[in-house]
Amino acid sequence: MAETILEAVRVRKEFGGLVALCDLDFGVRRGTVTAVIGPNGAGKTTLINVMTGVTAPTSGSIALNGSIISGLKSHEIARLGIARTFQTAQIFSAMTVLENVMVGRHTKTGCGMIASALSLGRMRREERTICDKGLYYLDVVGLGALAHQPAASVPIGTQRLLEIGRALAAEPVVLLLDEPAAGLNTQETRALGKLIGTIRDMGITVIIVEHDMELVMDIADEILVLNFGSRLAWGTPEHIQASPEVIEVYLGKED
Amino acid sequence: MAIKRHLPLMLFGCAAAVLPLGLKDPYYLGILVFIGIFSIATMGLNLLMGYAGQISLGHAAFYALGAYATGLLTAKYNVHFLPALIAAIIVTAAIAYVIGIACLRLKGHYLAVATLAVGEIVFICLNAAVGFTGGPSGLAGIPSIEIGGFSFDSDFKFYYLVWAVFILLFILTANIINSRSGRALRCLHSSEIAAAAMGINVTKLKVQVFVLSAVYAALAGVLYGHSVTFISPQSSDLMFSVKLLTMIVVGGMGNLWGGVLGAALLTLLPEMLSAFHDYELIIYGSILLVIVMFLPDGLMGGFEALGNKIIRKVRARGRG
Amino acid sequence: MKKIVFAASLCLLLCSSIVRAAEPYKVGAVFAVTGPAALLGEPERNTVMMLAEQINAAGGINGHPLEVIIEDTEGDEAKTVLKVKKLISSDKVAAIIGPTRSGTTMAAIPLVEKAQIPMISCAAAEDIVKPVKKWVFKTPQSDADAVRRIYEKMKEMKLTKAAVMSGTTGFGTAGRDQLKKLAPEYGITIVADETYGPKDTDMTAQLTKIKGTDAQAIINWEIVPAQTTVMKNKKQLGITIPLFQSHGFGNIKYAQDAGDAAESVLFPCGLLFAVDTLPDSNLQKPVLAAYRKAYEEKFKTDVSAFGGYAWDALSLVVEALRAVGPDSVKIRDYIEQKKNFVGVSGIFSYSAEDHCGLNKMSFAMLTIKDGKIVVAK
Amino acid sequence: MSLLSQVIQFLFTGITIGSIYAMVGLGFTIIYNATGIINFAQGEFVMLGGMVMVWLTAVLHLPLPVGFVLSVLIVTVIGAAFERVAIYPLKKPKVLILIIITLAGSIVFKGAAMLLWGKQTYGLPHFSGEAPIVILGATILPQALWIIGILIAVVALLAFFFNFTMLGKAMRACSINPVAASLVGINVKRIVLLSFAMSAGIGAAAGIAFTPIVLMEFDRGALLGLKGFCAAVLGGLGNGTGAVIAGLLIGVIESFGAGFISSEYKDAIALGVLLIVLLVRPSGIMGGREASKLKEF
Repeated sequence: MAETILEAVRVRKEFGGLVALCDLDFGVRRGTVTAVIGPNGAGKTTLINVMTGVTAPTSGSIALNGSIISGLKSHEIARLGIARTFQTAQIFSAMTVLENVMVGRHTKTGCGMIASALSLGRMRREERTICDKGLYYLDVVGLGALAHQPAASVPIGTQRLLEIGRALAAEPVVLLLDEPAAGLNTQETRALGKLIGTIRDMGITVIIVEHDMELVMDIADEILVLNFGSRLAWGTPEHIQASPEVIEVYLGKED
Repeated sequence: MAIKRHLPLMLFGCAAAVLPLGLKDPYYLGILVFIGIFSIATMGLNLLMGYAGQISLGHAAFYALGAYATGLLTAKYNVHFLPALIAAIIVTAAIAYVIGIACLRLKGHYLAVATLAVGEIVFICLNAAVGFTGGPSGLAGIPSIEIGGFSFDSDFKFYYLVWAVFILLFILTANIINSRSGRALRCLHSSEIAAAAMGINVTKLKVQVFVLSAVYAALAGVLYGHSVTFISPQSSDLMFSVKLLTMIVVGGMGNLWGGVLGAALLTLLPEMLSAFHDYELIIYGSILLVIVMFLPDGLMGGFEALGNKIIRKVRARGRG
Repeated sequence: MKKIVFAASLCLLLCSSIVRAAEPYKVGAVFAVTGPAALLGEPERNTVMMLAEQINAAGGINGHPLEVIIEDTEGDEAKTVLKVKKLISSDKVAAIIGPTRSGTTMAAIPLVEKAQIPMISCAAAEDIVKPVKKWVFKTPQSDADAVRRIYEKMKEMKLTKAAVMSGTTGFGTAGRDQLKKLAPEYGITIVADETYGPKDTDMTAQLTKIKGTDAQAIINWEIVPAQTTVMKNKKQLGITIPLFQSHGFGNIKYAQDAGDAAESVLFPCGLLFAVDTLPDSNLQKPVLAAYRKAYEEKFKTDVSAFGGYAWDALSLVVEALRAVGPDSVKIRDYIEQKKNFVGVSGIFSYSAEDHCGLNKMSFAMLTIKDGKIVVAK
Repeated sequence: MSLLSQVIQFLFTGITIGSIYAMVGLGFTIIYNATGIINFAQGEFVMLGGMVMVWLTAVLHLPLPVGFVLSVLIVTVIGAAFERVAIYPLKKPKVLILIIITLAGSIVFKGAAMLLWGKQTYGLPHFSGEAPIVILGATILPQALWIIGILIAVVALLAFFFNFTMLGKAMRACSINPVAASLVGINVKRIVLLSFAMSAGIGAAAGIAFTPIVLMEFDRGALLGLKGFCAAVLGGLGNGTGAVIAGLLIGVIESFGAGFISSEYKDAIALGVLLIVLLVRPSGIMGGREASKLKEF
């Protein structure tokens, strides 16, 4: 068994009086695909937001590779190697497809505004590697041909792949995918499953929030089931499929 | 690729270089000088608004700070121009930094009002500090710009100075836009949360671009002060901030050429309309209205759409 | 391009042989015809248009028609600079009259100094002619002289404590400076110093503060319509001490707008408004009466002191043109040595040291009685 | 003058001016809620209200009440016409574009007013005499009471309209979620038209009530618009109650600032307070968190 890379300890998030996450404990092992499922309002997106620093947890902690990341700002967490996609694709619409992916290289490069303005040699060399890496990751997600299209002009399914490509370009340790299959057809979903497999094979730990059970059961090594902000079940797909609590939540109580 | 990217600027530079040779009239040169000055100010504001998506209704304040800083230093304290310029840039950048840190947490209309308030406060202070700035009566006797013994003391020389500064800044700005920082900047416009998720320090970047755009405005102000040799708070009131913003929207947001086009239009239009006397205001307003209504992406957007149309037609004909 | 050509056709008919051959004499005029100072700029433009028409109808200047090219500054300094450049380089005018505001005048000064074109400003600020600039003159009376007249009147009324109110405009600030500077000379102490913005709508706060002091008179210094509000608010608060206004009060409209509240306000002003009460022996009376009659007939509106500034400026230039022709250097020299020129704002005597040409005698202390402007007793 | 009467005097002054700011602020709020835009021409409606009233009563000699109603109606129609001509024809406009359109519109209104009525200032007779009412040594003009009364009437009418009429409820629904509102059959475009008409009407009422005290001229609109904008934002954009409170607050701060600190810096003081409030509460006094986002900038 690989070691735990991301660990949540008693993570709690309250909005006013509403408890969105209730003292959640779980760990994600390196190099696996962990799926987070649960009914609407179970706290899945809140969990992602807490993990990526969009909001800080009310109490509890999250550690990446043993160092605490909860409470850090989004961009600091990104720098430590967590990349993500969004439930509604957040592509940078004023740029080309390639430029979107090039933004992904932000944490791996360092030229500031002054170096850029003066177009120093260092900056130009860096720019070339950013471009090369961008094209490489575009090919990984299969969008190489669209590199110079305006990002706003590509269809929604392609935008999701673009977001994944952009996240990959950051060469993250952990990749969070927030409902990547939403709005995709069966064929596209199948391709997405394959892509997620490739990403895991690249050594990246994947956490995926998803409603599409077929996809989840297909790709997940472990599944975390949330209900009302608490952990309902945690284990392998087989274990989850057999869990009476999960069946009760998903299918209603059998009398 | 590099040559292709810089071709419009090179053509523009050549045109700008030969234009005054056939146009010796100080009146026309004066108009072109002002267009250049406003273009520099809009370039900074465009970086902030068109690219980073942050609004500012207080840029007139930085324009005034620049103009007053070098104006006071050279006219009252006999400081040479270059050290005065450096001082002006540092002062403006420092003030913009403080304002930026405080205000840029705000968004949308709230940011607009906060920057507006800052601009007005600076305006009121310039008016009230009569002993220092000359108050509403203004600061007269600002000397011509002198660099290394060469004095830019005629409209002709000043024209070249302004447009040289413009082209230099244009190159620097274009470099920024097409770089790592520039891409980060453009991310802010679409989605701050996604930008942060990509590791971009949104707060820091916003403050950086705010300071940078303030420095552009200050440079424009410096040039204005030394070109007119007189500055009063009135030339940098709220309406001037609004005018800069209008120039960008009319010319085309998020396009460096848009600012120039807007500056040219809004400077030339009143000159051309002045024959209409009291009707000028209403005609000016109507033209503005029509442009914004029918060219929502500004003149630049309109030109691009037209260009694309022509290219498509030509291609279609070529095929057919 | 904006060109208002006043070569009247009548003139062409009457003396076609001379005029057709003669080059027009070109004079430039820059006024704030629109914008925030339009209330000042409009009567100035109207006056200049009217005067040029009159001159051309009477055969022009030594047979040459007078062409006045009027440009609108909108009260904006950057625009003024462009317009003045245009007048100098494109229109090649022999002299320039205006601008309307002090700020725009200061912005235009370096241009005319460099181009060596005489400019006769219609703005009041002391800074315009102090120190003396070779090519710059002005026609409105000096702030300092207005202040002196007010302080003399206060002394006469045995008042020693004054509250000062002024607008945050060039005119207001300049007046405030002079009021503070000259107060000790007349043994007057300033017990309150309040300001207001040119577009402010209410001054009760400032006046309440003044009410709380032991001021014996209020001196208000402004040129924009906001000064009307001072009178109205003063009445509302039941403040009964005398109110002095500056020579920027030179518009009957301001008094009318204030209604009752304007009663018995005191202000130093040229004699234009009191022309009916002047004795026939007064040198200015014919000029004033003629100007006022012509203006009010032509434009169906009251004269103002501002139009008078423009009348003086253009008339001076016309006299110079008549004497020395369209030579900028000679025009300047002519104006500088001009003595006892009878104008609307006073009797001008310029010199190398004095480019204002008026002294405090050009002011009369006027007041409002039953809604009419009369000389204060 | 005792300190107490000074304080009361500053309060009177502040509330009078503040009532005008509040009404202008309300105008901003109504249009913002319907469209998400800041209507820069709002101040011009105030100016037009005053000018039309002067024209109706002084030139056409209509009696005051008739003039009042007619002026408000005329300006309301102008507001609606402006929406039909400049806002309605646009498909999917960006918010910033709309804002610049209103700015251009304000220039047109200003230019038209200058052509129609010239550059001079105009006064109006006070509605009910000019004899000031003395309270504890401080004075207030009857006209100021009219202004405050009109503000109260406007607020009451709006409260009734938004809470008890179908149209008002539809407007509120529209401001919360225009897409959902149109799905349940509300004509969003008509709501936008209505918002412009209402804002114009309120602005006109403010202008008419204000003119007797301060006089009116063609370019007075911009500054009043600016103050109203500050009130709308300080109150929390989209929140009518907030706009009224903030408007009154700005008026009172200005008045006390001028009275007790410095008349020279009174606007700076008011703006400084505005800045501090915004920095502490980034969505204004009563604004929700969401309102701080431009709808689509």
